[in-house]
Amino acid sequence: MQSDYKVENILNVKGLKKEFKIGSFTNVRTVHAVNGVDLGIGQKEVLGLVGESGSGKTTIARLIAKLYDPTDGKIFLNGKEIPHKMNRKALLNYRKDVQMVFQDPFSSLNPLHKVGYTLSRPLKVHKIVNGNNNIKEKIEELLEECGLTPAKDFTNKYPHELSGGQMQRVGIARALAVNPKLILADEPTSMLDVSIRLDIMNLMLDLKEKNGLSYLFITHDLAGAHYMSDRIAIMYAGFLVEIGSSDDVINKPMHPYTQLLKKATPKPESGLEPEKLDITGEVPDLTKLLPGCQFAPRCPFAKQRCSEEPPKMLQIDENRFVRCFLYKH
Amino acid sequence: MKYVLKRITFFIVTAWVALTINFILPRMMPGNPAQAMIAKFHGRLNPQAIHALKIAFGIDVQKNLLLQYIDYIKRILTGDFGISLSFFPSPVNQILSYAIPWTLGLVGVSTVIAFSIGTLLGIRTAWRRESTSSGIIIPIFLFLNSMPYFWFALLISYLFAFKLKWFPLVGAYSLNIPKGFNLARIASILYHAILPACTIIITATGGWLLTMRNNMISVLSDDYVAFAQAKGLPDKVIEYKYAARNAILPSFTGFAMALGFVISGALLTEIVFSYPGIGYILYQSVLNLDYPLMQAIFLFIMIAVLTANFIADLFYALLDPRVRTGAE
Amino acid sequence: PIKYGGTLRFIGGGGWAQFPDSMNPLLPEGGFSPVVAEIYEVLFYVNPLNGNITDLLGTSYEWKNNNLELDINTREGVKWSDGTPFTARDVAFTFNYIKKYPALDQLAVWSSTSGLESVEANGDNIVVFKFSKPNTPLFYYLSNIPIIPEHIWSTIKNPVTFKNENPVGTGPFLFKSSSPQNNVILAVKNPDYWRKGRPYVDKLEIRAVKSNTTSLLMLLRHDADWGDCTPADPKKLWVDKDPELNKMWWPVNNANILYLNTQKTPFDIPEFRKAVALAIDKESLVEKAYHGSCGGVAHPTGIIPSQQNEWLDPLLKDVNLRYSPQKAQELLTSIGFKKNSRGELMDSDGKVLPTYKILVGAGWTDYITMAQIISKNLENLGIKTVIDQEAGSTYMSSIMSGTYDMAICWWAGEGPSPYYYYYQGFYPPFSGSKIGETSLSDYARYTNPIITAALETFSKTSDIHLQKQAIYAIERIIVEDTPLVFLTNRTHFGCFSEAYLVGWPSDSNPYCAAEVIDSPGGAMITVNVHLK
Amino acid sequence: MKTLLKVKDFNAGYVLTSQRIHAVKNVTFKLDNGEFLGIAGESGCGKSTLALGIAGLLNPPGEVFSGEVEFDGKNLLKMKNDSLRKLRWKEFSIVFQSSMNVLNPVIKIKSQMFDAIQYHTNMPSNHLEERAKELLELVNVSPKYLEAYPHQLSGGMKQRVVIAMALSLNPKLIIMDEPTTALDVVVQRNILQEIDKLRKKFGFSIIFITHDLSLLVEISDTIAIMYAGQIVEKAPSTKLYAKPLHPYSYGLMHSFPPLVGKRQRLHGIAGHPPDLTEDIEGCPFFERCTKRINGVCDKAKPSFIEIEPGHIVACHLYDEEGESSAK
Amino acid sequence: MDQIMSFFKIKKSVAGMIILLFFILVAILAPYIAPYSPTSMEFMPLEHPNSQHLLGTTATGQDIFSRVIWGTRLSLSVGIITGLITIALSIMMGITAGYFGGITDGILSMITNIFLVIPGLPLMIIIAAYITVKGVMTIIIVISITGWAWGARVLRSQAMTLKSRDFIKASVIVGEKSSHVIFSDILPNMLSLIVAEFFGSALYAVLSEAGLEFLGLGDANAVTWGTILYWAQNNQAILLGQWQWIAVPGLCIALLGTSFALLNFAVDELTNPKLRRR
Ligand SMILES: Nc1ncnc2c1ncn2[C@@H]1O[C@H](COP(=O)(O)OP(=O)(O)OP(=O)(O)O)[C@@H](O)[C@H]1O
Ligand SMILES: Nc1ncnc2c1ncn2[C@@H]1O[C@H](COP(=O)(O)OP(=O)(O)OP(=O)(O)O)[C@@H](O)[C@H]1O
Ligand SMILES: [Mg+2]
Ligand SMILES: [Mg+2]
Repeated sequence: MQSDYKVENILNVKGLKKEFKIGSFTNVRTVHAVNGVDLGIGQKEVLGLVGESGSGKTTIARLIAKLYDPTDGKIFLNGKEIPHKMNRKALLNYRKDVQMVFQDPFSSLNPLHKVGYTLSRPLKVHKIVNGNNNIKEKIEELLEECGLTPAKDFTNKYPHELSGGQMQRVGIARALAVNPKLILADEPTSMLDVSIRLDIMNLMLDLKEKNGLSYLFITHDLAGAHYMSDRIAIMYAGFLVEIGSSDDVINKPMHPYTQLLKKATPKPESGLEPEKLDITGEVPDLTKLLPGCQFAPRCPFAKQRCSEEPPKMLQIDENRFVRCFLYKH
Repeated sequence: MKYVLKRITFFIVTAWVALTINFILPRMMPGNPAQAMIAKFHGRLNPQAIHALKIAFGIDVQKNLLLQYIDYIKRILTGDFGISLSFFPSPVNQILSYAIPWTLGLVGVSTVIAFSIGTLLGIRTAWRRESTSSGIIIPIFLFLNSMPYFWFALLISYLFAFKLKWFPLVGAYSLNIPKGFNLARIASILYHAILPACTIIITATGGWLLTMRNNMISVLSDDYVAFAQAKGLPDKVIEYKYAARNAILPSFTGFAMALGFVISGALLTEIVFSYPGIGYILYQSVLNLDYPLMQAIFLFIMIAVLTANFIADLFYALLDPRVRTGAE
Repeated sequence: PIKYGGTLRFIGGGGWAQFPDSMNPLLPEGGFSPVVAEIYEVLFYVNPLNGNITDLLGTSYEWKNNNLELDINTREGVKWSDGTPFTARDVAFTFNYIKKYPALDQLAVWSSTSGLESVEANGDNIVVFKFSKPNTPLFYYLSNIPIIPEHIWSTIKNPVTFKNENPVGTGPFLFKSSSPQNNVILAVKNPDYWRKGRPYVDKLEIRAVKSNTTSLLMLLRHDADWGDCTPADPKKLWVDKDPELNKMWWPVNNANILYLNTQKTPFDIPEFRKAVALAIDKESLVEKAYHGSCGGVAHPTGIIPSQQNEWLDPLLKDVNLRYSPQKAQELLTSIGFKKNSRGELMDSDGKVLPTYKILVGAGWTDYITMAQIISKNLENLGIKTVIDQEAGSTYMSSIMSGTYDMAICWWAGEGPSPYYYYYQGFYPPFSGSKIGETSLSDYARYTNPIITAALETFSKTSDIHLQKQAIYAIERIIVEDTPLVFLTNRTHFGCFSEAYLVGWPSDSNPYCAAEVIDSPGGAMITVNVHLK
Repeated sequence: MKTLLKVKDFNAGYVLTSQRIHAVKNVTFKLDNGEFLGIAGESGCGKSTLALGIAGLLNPPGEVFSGEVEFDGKNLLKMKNDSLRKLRWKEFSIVFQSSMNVLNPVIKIKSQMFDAIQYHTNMPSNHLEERAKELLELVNVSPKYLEAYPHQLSGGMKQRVVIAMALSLNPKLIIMDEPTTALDVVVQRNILQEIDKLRKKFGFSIIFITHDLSLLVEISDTIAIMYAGQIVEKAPSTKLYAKPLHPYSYGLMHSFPPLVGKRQRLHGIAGHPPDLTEDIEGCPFFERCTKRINGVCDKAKPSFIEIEPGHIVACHLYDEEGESSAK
Repeated sequence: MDQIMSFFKIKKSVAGMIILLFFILVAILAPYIAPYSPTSMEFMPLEHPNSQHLLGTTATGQDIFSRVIWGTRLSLSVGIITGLITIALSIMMGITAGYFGGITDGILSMITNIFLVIPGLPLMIIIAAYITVKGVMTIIIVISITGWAWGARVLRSQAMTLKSRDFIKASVIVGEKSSHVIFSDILPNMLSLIVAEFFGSALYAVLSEAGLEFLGLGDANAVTWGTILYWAQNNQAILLGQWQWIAVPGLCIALLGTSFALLNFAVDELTNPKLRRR
């Protein structure tokens, strides 16, 4: 149904679904964290994934990173389907192409390992370079690439001797070490200060250009997504509700939720008086999916139909999709 | 309710596994009860008598294990543990019924006291963490907690019962007191329980103190305590309503878990003070290969612990709405 | 004039976990409440120390018909505590009862080897025991069976598990109450007891505590008059604390024996066994393990001192196996055992002997101490040993099933003459033929045709001379063959306090052997003590 | 307008066994009745320490080193514990940084709302209930949640309950330390709207702490920018947005990408803030400053200059020393 | 480093260290300190403390002082070795359960819970009675078997917490094997907790050993503080006026126990960020 599947995409995801079982024995409930997501990321493309907290962004990243097994759905890398269960070798190959940068730089580095050790592991595990000297050289190269100069000083530092921004750079260097094609960046800047945040985003953009990387850039900051991404996908309650080119989504948001998001984002540049929000209703409960549109209870435009029947993804133009009955169905 | 169901499931499964272990363990012990019995007769018994006794005692070593197991489960479900070998021909139930009230009374009450004192001290030392008194109290209790308690029991029994004669040396109550339930009897029971209870209380309090103190300190750094302070609530209210109430929750589980240890651990106290209780009976039953008795006591202790756990869990649920209403 | 009244307070230590609450006198020792011995009487009390007989329910006995018949006259004018008169029929009933219920035949009087054929009352006062073969020593066992009233027991359905909560006996005391929690049993004087004027005390208070130390403390506090406790050093810990009042009488009634498993090599070699016996410093055992209070080193024949006058072959009087490592070494050399350069003993084939285990009961400090010393002694010979401590019943199991190498234990039998010790110790039916098979009382698994024959000769006759010859024969074999290594003597452990009561048995008044209160001998004490 | 709070030469920090962290340095500012003051700055620059210090809630190892806090004419720092306790909540309340976690998980919302009121007034219990309902309605939370436990509420609701509690005694000042972090933008915005409405209605003052400058610009009257424990610039928000004077403020203002408009490369502030355990001689921003004047900025501490009424800045670029050396 | 530094700043840990070091020294130097063989029975029995026999002699004529010194060796070893075995078991069960989760966790947690529920002392008695060759090793095994469960529970929950930390996920994504993740990432980060648990187990072991010996279930032959107490008690040492015979080994146990407890306490205080003195 969606034409987002392009063979030339580095990564394609089809009908991705993830359910978590929580509770145990007598009290099992199912969290529908991701509900049939289709998306694709092109070569050297940044796809921004935006959504409120708990909407399933991290879960998508982890599914792609093979930290979780999907409940349903397929993942294609370079057009080839990736099986759910892989042997170690195949998995290693996959990991070589797909790496991840974490949200919290403070907890994504093992506090007991020096930067040098942390960076040496991917090199060793994937046999990127051989010989201790080469490894050392490669590490320094990586550090420099990520703006940690002089590199020699950093190899012998423990994470706690680094600032948040520096730690995040090490995290990026680690992902970079295996020359991946795709980096899943799960809110890599949300724990950082504004100014450092910008540095990191700039670094990521530079690396993309230089190494021909693609990113899945997850954030809840619409402005940040706009700054980074070529295309933006908006998520709500485990569903993709809108996807389109970055400028389109920001300038002409179609889905009511995207519109709301835009309203809520501070934008002093467009006048200091903040926009008024009219919103009622509660955040969705993922253990009890609604029969209709998940956003319907909070949607200012909700009609009868919205709470009865789930809307389908609607193609607006070549690159633009929205899941809403407001548009012709 | 779901929570309760869940706990019950755990309770039953654990109990079943424990019962099975309980069945297997004594059978893994070397020697057999028949020989243990014969030993009692100093070898004078004639072979027919041995056979007759075996039947009388229900020591039928011929039966296969599965049948024995089924029999065993049946007995447990009906609450009939058979006849004790070492106290032949008293039924196991009767022996237990003499011992259990004392164990529960002494161990239960003194553990509760130790728990209460320890918890209170834990609250205080955590609240006034930097004070000198905390600095002194903690090492003292660590020391008391590290004493082998039969050793401590011996010392105080020599000193207070034998030398100073302040307390009775042995027994659970005085003999020359009219039968039945009366004040004099209660007084006598309490009087006899003082020394044994003291050893348990003095040596056990430290553990609870530490547990509570650590919990309390954790809780004190929680935001809701600071918030309570910001609300301008009086210190006592913060200390007890906000901090201690939350900090005590994990202690309950610990308390339940500890109960089994304390019940059986009281064995040493029982020996030193010749206090009635199941610890010593268990010890004897093990030494005499008295399967029926051993199993019953083991079972009793496990059930006691499981029940205590169960109650602690319910308590927990009562005090912690997160558990009750099934929050993640 | 003897003062009446008072309470006799008995205290038992560690051994009594919890008093059984059964008062069925036919159950084995330890299987019934101790007060039973004061409630039910036996026919005769035979003092095991010297064979002296006290008439109880029996007044006289006579072997007849080439020892194939035993007639016992029973006492007249005795009443059961419910008022029914006691007759010889009760005695006959008792014996036939335990024949019917073999589980109750704790002294094995009806065993296939005993020869007892029938027991019948002949009138009110005579009981006739008929035998298929003579067995005079059985008299001792017969006289030790508590007599029960027919009018009560004849209706009992399952006497093995019958708890007899309202005991009716002929004895000096009546059951009053028991408190299992406190482990205390109370009894009161039987006002209609047939022995006029006895007992002197009004009450009995029998108590057990959970450790020996506690019972000693109770005695020291004069909270008890009589204790069966084994202070490590009874002289220092008991008598010396107050020599005026604190009395002890520890008559020898048994011996501690190092059993060597004669079904295992090299313990099947008599010279080797003797070498072991010679290598052990028994004096030091007496000193270290018993502080000298066990009655000294045991005689190499195992005969207890009080029976030696009568039963020890005068030729063997001076035999001893005094500690002599050198002689032991020589003996070993004589059978080809040599030490290697590392000082380890090798057998005649040149194989180093393995490390042997010395089995003792876990927690039995006297045995552990002895084992430690023996272990050191044997080390001098080049024999390596470790001490194996097993919990009571497991220990007994290992001994009986013959899985041990060496074990310290006692004589299984006891009685008024050495016969009883030897009988239990060496009579083939009590032995196990191979390892693993239960050996009832011949723990060393040693049998000898000469000993067997001698035992049979002894039992066939009531002629004391013949009997003596039989015993002498056994003694000679024991000295020659060393089937058992006798270590020290073993005693009863009576501690008596004269704070309130006097009349305790002693060397000068050995009316019993200081047995524990749950036995006929103990009952003797309860009728003899009185207020100071 | 009357001055409600005066903070003068305020110094606070943490005394640890091995080091001493001087987290707040010589902070001086004033807050008027009804004013909405936003404090912004990088993480770790001492915002929370300042807020807690002012409220007298800095628990060990935190410590107020020196300074004056005059609230409504009373010197808070000199006050006895008990009388300070009585002031709290009644006169000023504080909403913590982690306001999602400030409710005791095992006590009903009701009881937690009641006790704050109870210990300060003698309100009879039937009135308590009414008051609590009224407060919840103010923040758009259904009064049925009075009977609930905190975990039964969503994050946003908890936050609102806390805000309602902060309002319960009509305090003159509410300090809010990043009350909305960890909430998503929609909920966050919603709450802020609510707060602003209430402020207009009841006329209390707010100190609002966050590192989200773009947010502050939209909602506050005045903004103070903090850097390494010091306030480096304070101005009405419009002024600060339009014309940030301090190079740090300038950098911050240009560090967040605009939502709308063309996508273009921006550049953040290079480097990272100084270590608070060490004493800094000159301007704390010296290391990272693009406009630094060597020999001046690293030597002398800049003092405050009021460039325009209400717009003060501590930077050598604007004082005589800077000017003189520039010549 | 920092933690080690602050470790020495806590008075309790210093006190604990000093006591422990003292006992370790005594244990190592036992052959040089002890004037006589601990098992030799050559002396006059029951001597009161004097210049030849600092703590007098036992009823069998052994030098009590020498026994206490040598006893340090075994008692300390029992504490330490049991502590090590216990903690190793706890690690195995706890971390495996916590890290792998799912079915593995279900089964291991069940086993752990059962061991928690089965009362320790009776189990010890049964096992001790079961293992026929008595020896210190028996005691060690018995105590370890019965003592690991609590630690496993603590470590499991810690492993679960750690598992959710991003650096573990990062390791997985880098392609590390589970074993590497466990041993290189999880274990080192729990080190202090493990150390704390170790001291806790060691305390438990020392006390349990004494208890078992007291019941006569240990190896009465071995020279440990527990057996010294056992023999003293069986010889009614106090009634003989030999107070020191019972008091000294008891105090030694209590002191060693205290040192373990202090160290446990201190490490706990350091590691648990909430307990740490900020
Ligand atoms: N391991 C898990 N077990 C159970 N539920 C989970 C698990 N991981 C995530 N969830 C649930 O799945 C839903 C989606 O979570 P996810 O972390 O993917 O959201 P997110 O969009 O990344 O949110 P945030 O912005 O807060 O990071 C949430 O409701 C969450 O509670
Ligand atoms: N309890 C504490 N112990 C030691 N140092 C502390 C403590 N709390 C804060 N600090 C230190 O004091 C400094 C100021 O901290 P503060 O919490 O006031 O910063 P902040 O501006 O509120 O940061 P954020 O935006 O992250 O909340 C920081 O360097 C911090 O490391
Ligand atoms: Mg996420
Ligand atoms: Mg803060």
